[in-house]
Amino acid sequence: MAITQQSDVDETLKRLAGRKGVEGVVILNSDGLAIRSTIEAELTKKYASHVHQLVSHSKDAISGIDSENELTFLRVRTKKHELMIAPDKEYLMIVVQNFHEN
Amino acid sequence: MAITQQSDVDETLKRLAGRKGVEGVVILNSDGLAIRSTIEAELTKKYASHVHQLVSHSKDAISGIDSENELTFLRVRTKKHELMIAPDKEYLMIVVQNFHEN
Amino acid sequence: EINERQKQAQLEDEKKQNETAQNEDTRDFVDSSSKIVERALHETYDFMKDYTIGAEVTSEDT
Amino acid sequence: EINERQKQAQLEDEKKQNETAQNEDTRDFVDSSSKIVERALHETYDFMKDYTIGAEVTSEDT
Repeated sequence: MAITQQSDVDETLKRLAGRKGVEGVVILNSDGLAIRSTIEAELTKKYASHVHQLVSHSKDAISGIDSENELTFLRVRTKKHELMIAPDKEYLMIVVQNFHEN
Repeated sequence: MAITQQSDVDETLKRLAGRKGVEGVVILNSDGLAIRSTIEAELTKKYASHVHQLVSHSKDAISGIDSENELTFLRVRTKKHELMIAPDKEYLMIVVQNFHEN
Repeated sequence: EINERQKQAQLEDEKKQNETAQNEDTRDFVDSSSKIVERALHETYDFMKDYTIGAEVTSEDT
Repeated sequence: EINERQKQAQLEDEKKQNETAQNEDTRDFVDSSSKIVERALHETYDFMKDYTIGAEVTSEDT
């Protein structure tokens, strides 16, 4: 989780991570590596590998149904929380939302 | 798309499919076969195979991150529409939502 | 011959019972999942509509 | 020797420019995606909370 001089990026992430119900925010690059994370390293790695793969599967599913369509956002609701996933060509944002506290 | 004598199930589906913004509803069984659908056969098949697989990948991802967690609901937002997916042990409901009309 | 017919009738009874149980399962699933979806439909869910034009989001709320 | 130093300086300039471009990409992405997420957070999204107790959903709305 290298922190560069982009204080504005980090401030935006910090603000997002501080919102009610938000447990953590992770940013992945196109290789599926976490370049920013507000959660602990071990868990960040798990999110990185599984969500990166899931987004790839989701993109495949969407273009498999309709080759002219495209994934824009993914919300994965689980027993424990909700993952909000914003994918992009270069990056991917994962927000873990603890809806029980909401 | 075998229609049995369950008029109440079909009525529920018809009502849901008739809601504003809903393009169609598909019910899959645990083998990934469409047992009900309000959309045309060819497209139903595509949804069936791709969504069935996507849900399986999503379940794997969630339990891969936390073995005690479980997928409950999936919303896949695309350029053209949104898929709402309600999974269960036995069945899976896919609702195609055309949000542009909403 | 009568035994054959009885057996046949019994098998059909079982088949019907299985179908009924399965139909009930389907109905239960469709009932609960359609309720979830109805609720989801009620959400505005237009949050991606105009984010490209830089619409502001207020910071404080529940 | 001077040429070497110039080359070195040029390489570092390019590296810096690349980093800056990448940082801008990251910032643009984080800005737009965090706005999307903020909007999503604003939704109630409690539609699964009590569907098991059979809460009714009204049928007509926008």
